[in-house]
Amino acid sequence: MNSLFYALPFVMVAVLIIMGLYTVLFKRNLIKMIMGVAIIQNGVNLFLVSLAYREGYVAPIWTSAPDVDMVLPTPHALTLTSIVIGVATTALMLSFVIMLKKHYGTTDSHETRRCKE
Amino acid sequence: MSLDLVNASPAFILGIPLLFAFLTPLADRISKELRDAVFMIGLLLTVLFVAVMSYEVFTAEGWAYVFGAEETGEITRFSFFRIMFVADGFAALATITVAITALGAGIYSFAFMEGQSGMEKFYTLFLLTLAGVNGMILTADLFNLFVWFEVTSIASCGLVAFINYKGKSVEAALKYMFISVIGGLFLLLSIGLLYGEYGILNYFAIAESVNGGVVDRVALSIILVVLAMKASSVPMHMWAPDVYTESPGAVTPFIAITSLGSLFVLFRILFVVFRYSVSTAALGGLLIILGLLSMFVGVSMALKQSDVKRLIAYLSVSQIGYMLLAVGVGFSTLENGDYATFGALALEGGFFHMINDGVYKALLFLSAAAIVYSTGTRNLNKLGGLAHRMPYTTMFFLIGGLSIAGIPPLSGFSSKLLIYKSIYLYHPILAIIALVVSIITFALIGKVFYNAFLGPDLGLSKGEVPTTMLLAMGILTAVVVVFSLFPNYVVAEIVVPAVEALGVTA
Amino acid sequence: MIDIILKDMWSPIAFILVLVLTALVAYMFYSLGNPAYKRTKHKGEPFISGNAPPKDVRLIHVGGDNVFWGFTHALRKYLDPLVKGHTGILNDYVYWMVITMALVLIYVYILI
Amino acid sequence: MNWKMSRVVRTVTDVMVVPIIVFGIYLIIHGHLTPGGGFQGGAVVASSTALLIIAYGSFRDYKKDFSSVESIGLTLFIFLAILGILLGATLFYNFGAGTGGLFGGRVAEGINPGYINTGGTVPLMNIMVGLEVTAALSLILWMMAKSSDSMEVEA
Repeated sequence: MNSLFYALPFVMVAVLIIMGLYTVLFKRNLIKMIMGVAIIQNGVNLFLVSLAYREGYVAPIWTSAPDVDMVLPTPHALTLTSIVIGVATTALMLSFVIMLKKHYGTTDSHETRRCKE
Repeated sequence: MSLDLVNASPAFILGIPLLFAFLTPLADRISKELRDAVFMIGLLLTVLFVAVMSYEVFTAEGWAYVFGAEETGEITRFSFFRIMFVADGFAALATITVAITALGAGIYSFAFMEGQSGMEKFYTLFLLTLAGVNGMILTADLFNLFVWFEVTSIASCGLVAFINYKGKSVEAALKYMFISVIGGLFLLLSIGLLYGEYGILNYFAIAESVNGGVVDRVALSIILVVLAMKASSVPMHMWAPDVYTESPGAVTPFIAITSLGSLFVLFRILFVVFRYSVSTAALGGLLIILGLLSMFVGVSMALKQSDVKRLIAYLSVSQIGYMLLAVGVGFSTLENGDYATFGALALEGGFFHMINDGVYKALLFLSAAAIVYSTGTRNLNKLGGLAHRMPYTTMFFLIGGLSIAGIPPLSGFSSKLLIYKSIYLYHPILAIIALVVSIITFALIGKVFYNAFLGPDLGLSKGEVPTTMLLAMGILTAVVVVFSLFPNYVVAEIVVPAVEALGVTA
Repeated sequence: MIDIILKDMWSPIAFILVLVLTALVAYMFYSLGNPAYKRTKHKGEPFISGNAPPKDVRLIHVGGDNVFWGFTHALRKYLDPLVKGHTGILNDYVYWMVITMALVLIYVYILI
Repeated sequence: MNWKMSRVVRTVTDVMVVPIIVFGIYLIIHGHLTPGGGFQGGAVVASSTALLIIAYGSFRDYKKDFSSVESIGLTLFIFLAILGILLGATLFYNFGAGTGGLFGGRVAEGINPGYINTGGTVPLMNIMVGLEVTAALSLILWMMAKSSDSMEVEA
């Protein structure tokens, strides 16, 4: 029971990544595909945060901390950086879609394919 | 505590482009000339520090540079938890390739991009891409690899979509961005897997404890596929022709060099981290399969193209195949006695081909961009007779083209000869396939040359391109000629240290 | 003496020397020819079954897709599905990456 | 940008913008002591820009100022990093820690209530990143609002 409880976040990670991949592979609207990328990203971030969890440990903040062991903050740093990069990439992709909508008049991935073959 | 510029050169190779990237918008507020000057100083300083680092590596020995440490050059157990850069023969080879191409593309872009608005952002993105590729190559830390991977993706997508009043550029940039971001997320996932198992991110520290279990295999597969995707290996190559065709002509070689940079990173990770825990013969076989696919599909698709930049883009996909093939052969012989007979030769051929390919591909893309600049069309059905008006561009294209086709005495032949000989000893059929692909490449280069440059003057061209563009192409041509005339020096001085740096001295 | 031979196989300097020597020999033969030979009127013009060449220069230049037409036409059964596979749809780009990842995963799991 | 929200939204925006900015600055300044830092604080400050754009619709063209602030923040950040080399150590060396200058206080050992005058170059870099992120995110929001607005006019 206990081990199942700790496996739950990882199950959620798999669910999120598969949901995101499904969206990216089978949805034709570019905005929805970007939402799929965001879902994958949240899955990966959840994975990193779940890796760092240790039972009974506290966050590594020294300010008025209780006198118990602290977790190593590397995965948290990874997650924060990943979130920051995610903001930049999502903003850039959305800008591209706005410009594409202006040029082509559509956000359907099957219509926006003038570069091919 | 003393200032040691030579020791700090890896940090400068990263820091100088970053600093000047953010200085150019400020300089633009003062004057346009100052902006151009700041960009050029940043580029030249980066090239200078690449030269300093490479000279030190080739004459003395490589070193690890630890960020934030109080004393330079001291490696303790604690250093593996800090950000670490490695300056060794392999890093020197890769950064030299990047630096030569960046110099060519940078000088070229002055005249090519003249009249575009928002040029300060162009220079910022250019220098950021340079910093990103250098960071990817130099770092010895998986997480830094992810960060620089994303920096490179974002900045180079900005460059692709820079001429954003063309819908196709935006489309290509969106596709490139999309696939890079998904690749980056999978990369992060595999980094998380490795961190969860070993609790550390440094290549060398992981390599000490990696055991080849299930988690390692999953992480290895994901890293391999993502970096091969970024290197435009078939069947994940489809973004490459779109991006190479639709990006502004001046930066196309630079975007091609980011994929070459990913290939360098892939080889470093395979050789440094996973070498001791996997069956190298099987993993080398995988690289060989990817390489053969890339070579063949790339050159086949190039047969059907009538767009000059798209044709060269598919040829560049097929050249990536040669490197994967050669390094795959070298990698697969690491565990048995064949390494001494032909494995090392295959690695030398592969690495030599990488530096050659970076330079002559840049030359080809820049001469294709010169055609576009002068005539306004990329369509081979309309082009013809450009040699009458553009003699220098014709010569530069011919040298680059003969080199990519592997015609003696040009540099492409020297590296392909090493590859042919080594893969023939591995399996003769591979050498035959490589030769056939090379012959078709030559035929295609002949097609482009005949279509665009030969024939009667159709009056399409406005005349020869400006002097700075000729200068950029001239620099790259000079490098190709030097590599062609003295391949033995290049192999002995630049390539062999790279092969030895990956820890495979036999 | 500096070693200019790459891996006992190949020396571009020697190759260029031989090339220059061959060119000299060829020039020697060329200069043995009859100096009284005059250029005829039609020399250098395209020969189209004896018809007069077209006035428009565009019609003289064979270019674009017409070069290697026979070769690509003969290979059409191989090339056409390949070209059709490059759909340009963004979903397919991701699809190929995921498929390759799955195949590589299987390969690595079984063989390594 | 030519929309305008109702009076209620505009009044609440006027009231809320100041606390949001103050909280963002708090996050930036305390980045080396508590969770937060340059990016998070900057994002909070930039959310006030988002609020203003949504509520008022019109916004003066601050594009050049935003991008200048962004460049200045990043340039100083990298300069602080490179200063580590020029002072004889390595890139990103924390030369300000424990020197007694600005943010140069000595960090107390073990659990402590947190002293703001510590951290060396870390708080300085946080401030630079905060400047950059505020300007950059505001710029992105402004550009997106502007372009989506012009698209509606075209359609």
